[in-house]
Amino acid sequence: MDQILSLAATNLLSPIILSFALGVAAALARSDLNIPEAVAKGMSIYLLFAIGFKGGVSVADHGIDATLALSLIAGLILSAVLPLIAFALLQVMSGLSRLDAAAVAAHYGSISIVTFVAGTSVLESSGIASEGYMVAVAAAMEAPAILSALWLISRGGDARRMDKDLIREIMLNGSIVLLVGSFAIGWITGAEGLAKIEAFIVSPFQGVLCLFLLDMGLVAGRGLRGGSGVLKPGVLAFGVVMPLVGAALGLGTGLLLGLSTGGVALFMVLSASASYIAVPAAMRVALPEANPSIYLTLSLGVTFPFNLTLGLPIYVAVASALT
Amino acid sequence: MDQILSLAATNLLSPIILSFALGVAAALARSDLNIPEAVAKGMSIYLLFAIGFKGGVSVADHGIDATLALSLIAGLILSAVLPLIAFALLQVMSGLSRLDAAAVAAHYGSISIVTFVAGTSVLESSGIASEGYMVAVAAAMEAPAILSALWLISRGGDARRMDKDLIREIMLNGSIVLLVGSFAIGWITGAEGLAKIEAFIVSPFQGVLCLFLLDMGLVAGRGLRGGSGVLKPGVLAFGVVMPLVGAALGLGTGLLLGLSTGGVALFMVLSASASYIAVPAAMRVALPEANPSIYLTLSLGVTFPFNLTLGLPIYVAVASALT
Amino acid sequence: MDQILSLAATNLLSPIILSFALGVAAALARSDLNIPEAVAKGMSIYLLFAIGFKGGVSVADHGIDATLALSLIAGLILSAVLPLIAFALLQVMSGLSRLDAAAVAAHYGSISIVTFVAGTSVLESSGIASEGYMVAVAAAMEAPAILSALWLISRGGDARRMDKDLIREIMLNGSIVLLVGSFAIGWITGAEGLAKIEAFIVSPFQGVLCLFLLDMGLVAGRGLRGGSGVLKPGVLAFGVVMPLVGAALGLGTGLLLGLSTGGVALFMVLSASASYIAVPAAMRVALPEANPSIYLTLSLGVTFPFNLTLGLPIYVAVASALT
Amino acid sequence: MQTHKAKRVAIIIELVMQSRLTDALEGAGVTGWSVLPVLGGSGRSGGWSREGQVSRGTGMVQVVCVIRPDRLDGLLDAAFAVVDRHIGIVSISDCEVVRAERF
Amino acid sequence: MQTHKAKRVAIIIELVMQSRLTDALEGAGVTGWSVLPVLGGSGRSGGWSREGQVSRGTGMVQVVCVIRPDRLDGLLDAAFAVVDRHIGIVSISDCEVVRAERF
Amino acid sequence: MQTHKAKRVAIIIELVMQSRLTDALEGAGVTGWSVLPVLGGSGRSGGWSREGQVSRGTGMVQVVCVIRPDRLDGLLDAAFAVVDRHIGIVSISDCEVVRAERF
Ligand SMILES: Nc1ncnc2c1ncn2[C@@H]1O[C@H](COP(=O)(O)O)[C@@H](O)[C@H]1O
Ligand SMILES: Nc1ncnc2c1ncn2[C@@H]1O[C@H](COP(=O)(O)O)[C@@H](O)[C@H]1O
Ligand SMILES: Nc1ncnc2c1ncn2[C@@H]1O[C@H](COP(=O)(O)O)[C@@H](O)[C@H]1O
Ligand code: NA
Ligand code: NA
Ligand code: NA
Repeated sequence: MDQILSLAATNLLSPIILSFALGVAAALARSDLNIPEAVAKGMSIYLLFAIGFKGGVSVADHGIDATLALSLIAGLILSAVLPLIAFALLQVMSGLSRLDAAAVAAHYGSISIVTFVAGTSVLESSGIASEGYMVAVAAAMEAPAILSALWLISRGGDARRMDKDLIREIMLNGSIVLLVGSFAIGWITGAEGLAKIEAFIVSPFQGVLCLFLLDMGLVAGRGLRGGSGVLKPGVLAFGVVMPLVGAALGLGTGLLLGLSTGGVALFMVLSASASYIAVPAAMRVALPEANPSIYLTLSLGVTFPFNLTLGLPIYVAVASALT
Repeated sequence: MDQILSLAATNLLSPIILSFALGVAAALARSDLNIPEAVAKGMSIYLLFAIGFKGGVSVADHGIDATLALSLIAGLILSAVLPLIAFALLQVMSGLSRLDAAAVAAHYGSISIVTFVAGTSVLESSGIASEGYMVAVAAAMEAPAILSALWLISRGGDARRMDKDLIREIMLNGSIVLLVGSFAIGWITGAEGLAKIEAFIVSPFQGVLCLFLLDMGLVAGRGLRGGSGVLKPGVLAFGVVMPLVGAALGLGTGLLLGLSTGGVALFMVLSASASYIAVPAAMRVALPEANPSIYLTLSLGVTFPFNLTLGLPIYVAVASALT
Repeated sequence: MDQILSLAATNLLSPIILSFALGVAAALARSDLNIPEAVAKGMSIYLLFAIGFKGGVSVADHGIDATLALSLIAGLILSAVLPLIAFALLQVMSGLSRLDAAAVAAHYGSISIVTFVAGTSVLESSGIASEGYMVAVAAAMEAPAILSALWLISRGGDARRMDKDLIREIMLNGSIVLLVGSFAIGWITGAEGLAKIEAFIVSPFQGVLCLFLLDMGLVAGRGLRGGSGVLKPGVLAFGVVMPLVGAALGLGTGLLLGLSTGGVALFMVLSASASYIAVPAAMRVALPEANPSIYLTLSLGVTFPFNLTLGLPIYVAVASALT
Repeated sequence: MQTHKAKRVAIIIELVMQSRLTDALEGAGVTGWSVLPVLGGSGRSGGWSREGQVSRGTGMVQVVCVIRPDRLDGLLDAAFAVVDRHIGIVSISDCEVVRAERF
Repeated sequence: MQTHKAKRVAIIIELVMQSRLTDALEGAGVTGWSVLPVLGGSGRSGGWSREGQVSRGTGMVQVVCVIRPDRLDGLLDAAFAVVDRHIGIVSISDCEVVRAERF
Repeated sequence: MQTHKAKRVAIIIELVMQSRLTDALEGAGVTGWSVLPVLGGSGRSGGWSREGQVSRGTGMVQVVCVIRPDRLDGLLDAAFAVVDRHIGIVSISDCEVVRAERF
């Protein structure tokens, strides 16, 4: 408990969390502070490229772990199963329609790469190592949840054609391709490749993350201001309970796989986090009648800040205690 | 005098001033060289974040100076008083209408953060320290001038309602919020926080400033090309005289407060500089009939280059001589 | 031959080439991965500024070579002559109309600055020095080819007025101005100036180049997907033969001028590379009837990847062997 | 396909006035509008352009409303209360819309 | 200058639907269209804005087609098959074009 | 509110031709115009898109002029002298404007 508190304090007073808080505060106060969309997208490309590359280099360094393939498979299964749990939980906790519940569920099966990045950064400052291939697991967990959610809907009699285009869009969405691609490049070029671009992808990383989280805070704050009306207490509670449920499943999976402390913690982080980029886009195509305010506000306005501030230290502390 | 000349020479041949000159030259030659708006805005966010953060860290390091609060109050007063002087000067020197004169005056009471940044960078290369909280003084000086200008207008019988929206927009405009926010973050996280993001906000700072000033040069050059027609000799002269008047007041204030050499120099820089972002936006809302070509061309096309090239070395040299 | 192969292997497995390949693959697979236009333009401004500045600093360091002026003149002549050769070759190899052939020829007389940057980066990792002023030669070679192409057309009876506007646009296009301008700034400020902004323009350079080439790959891949239909075998072959012809001429010129190994290699790279920014824009104004799919797909989809992957190691190896 | 007569109002106005204009529209009961970017232009007050603009952020936008013809006057009154002293242009044209319940 | 009567159809639709819409248009034989960015707006489903948007990439765009009047119904049918369940607005107005061979 | 009849001319043209077009408009006495960005499109010369465009900077823009009806022919003549050999589309529609002194 002490460890959790001290980790939480360190985390809460780190530049990245404070930058996020600044963004939320500015948005709630209706400041016109605002990071251009192109710059925000540029930063997210930078972060994906850097995190993928470093993951690949670390695999090149430490060699392939026997559990790499198992972790990937476990990630795929977790991402497919989490929406079912989320859906059941929503039906108990909230009065959401089947459609809205399925859409929300899809988000919680998938992952938030920024939460993952923030998680690695907490691990780093605590000096805890993790498996480099967790980046690949993150990529694997992006998409299956969407299929589960659509299956949930079609089971309810409301059949949805998953047209070929949508499947391609989901599987080859920009962040998956960039993450997997830069992971591969890092793997191929290894430490030598890293040496060439270290000054770009390693040294300024934390600083870029600050500005990126400032933007996330602005967006989350504006979402909260606009969308808070749609979140009834049951839905709100789900936004905090579900990450903990997810984290518990991630913990079990990580322990079963015999991952390192850092690996277990990251599995928890991935399972606890909710998507707010890839899944919303897919939902707008496949379930246009589901209300985006609900799933976006919940995922980005409630779960993301919760994970960032309290979740991460909890997951890291629990993983440390149990490994 | 010698010191001024040698400082001026060093300053004029620094990469940042030459980049500015390149931008002006390219614009005057009607090259299509052009930095995308989003990138320029991204760079200005970077500069504000970095300068605020470093200011906060320096306050965390050196502790709060007894004069911090006094400096803030002095800044507020200066910013409110300078427009009155500017207005009087304009009525003597130029044939501008009351409306245009008030709008111009508002700009000279407020500040240009890039001039401030360039000033800190001249101080740094001369090895002169300054109070970290001067960043907070800069933020304090952004807004009061606008209120003074509107008061000048309403005194002339042409009452302007300062609607609540406008006041909020002025007080919470993006650059104030970012500057104050990152200052607070730097203060809270201190040297430890700085260590984490130093490779982002310290090392590449000068380089980003070069590209930013290249863009400023392009914009100033284009403004001069388009707006030079509206500037009669009297108005032009004001653009060079007013910064000197402002600097003199800043000098007095800084000496009264007993600031360090760097602090006095920065007080001069702030008082001498004229706004070209926050104030123009407020003027478009509150005084739409005032001609933007006049105040923008004057502030960005005349006073900004003057301060950047000749003003800065003069202010630094005078501050050094008198402290 | 061995050296070529080993250089080619090192080159092909470098992060920058793999990033380009990732982009091409993502585009061909129709992923929505995509770098915002403003960010891509921001990166190209960064690269131009950095490469120009470093070139200027190197001239300041090593002094002006006796052959500087000769190299510039040689560059101008090469750029003017290459389109004539390209035009003749196209009339033999392809069934393109005179108009399309002239437009394509203009591209091959001009240069691709990114190919040049990639070339300097291959040289650097092989530890081969080159003349700093090759950057200025690159700038000199951007424009003359356009005039040659228009002359070719007007010789065919279809007179084109080169209006004053177009000439100014060509001569003062953004990349020439930025390259020459930053070269001048580097020259003026020298090593001292470089020291100030080294952390910005030197250390992160390779990393930015990776992301930039990722974008180039995306664009080239999308161009290939859309425009591959228009390229008949003869035209395609031209896209690979012409760079070799150009490189041979560049080789001769470089040897005649008595340049260093690196200088000769870069002369080959410049002559071998084809424009895809400045020349297409000029062609849209001056020869709007020429089909842009042909020249863009050829230059960016065929010649650029060829030079990047196979061309560069060949040119460097040949230059090393013959100097 | 069945269509319904409507009016399309396009208002080009300074960015700083956008939220004031849309607030006024909302006040007048207009519920549908879209905002489009404008890169540059020219008018009585001279020319301007986002690129190379003297002050970023003081550009213009185009607010487009498709409304029922009988709501036109209410919209124009509301809009003019805001834009009256400001630069810009208001144009109105006839159009038809397909999903009448949409606006 | 000689002009030809035409119809201008403007469809504001979510970005994620853009390629589906233009594919459908192409399927219906429409060969000319342009896509314009939309920065924000408001409608039955509430307000949104690209800046400070909860999820980047879920903005809207405006697809504009100028077509021969006799092709209008085909276009509308094709478009509605795509946009039917989605938010947005479709408006049609009369216009004239100068180069008839162009569309 | 009193309105005045006007014509709205929308010209989609390559970015590289924009300044030539607006210079020609100015030459023809047209004082008001706005430039809107275009993200992509399709026409006789094939499809294009700013994202993933082979060459950045060769995109298209839409120049919109609202003018008095009697000035239409002058505008079209001036515009066609510039755009004639270039790709793009010119469409004209009727509209009304509120502040007649504005254009
Ligand atoms: N007749 C017009 N047609 C299209 N846009 C116009 C027109 N008049 C004005 N505008 C736009 O509105 C801005 C301000 O116009 P003004 O109020 O006339 O200075 C111009 O810069 C244009 O962007
Ligand atoms: N009447 C309208 N006029 C202009 N734009 C509209 C209108 N109605 C809807 N829109 C646009 O279409 C989006 C979705 O509208 P809706 O389907 O009504 O929620 C809005 O956010 C606006 O951008
Ligand atoms: N009928 C049309 N409706 C809307 N935009 C068009 C139309 N025809 C052409 N365009 C636009 O003009 C560009 C060039 O058209 P074109 O000259 O037909 O190749 C296209 O890529 C579109 O952006
Ligand atoms: Na999850
Ligand atoms: Na001032
Ligand atoms: Na060449």
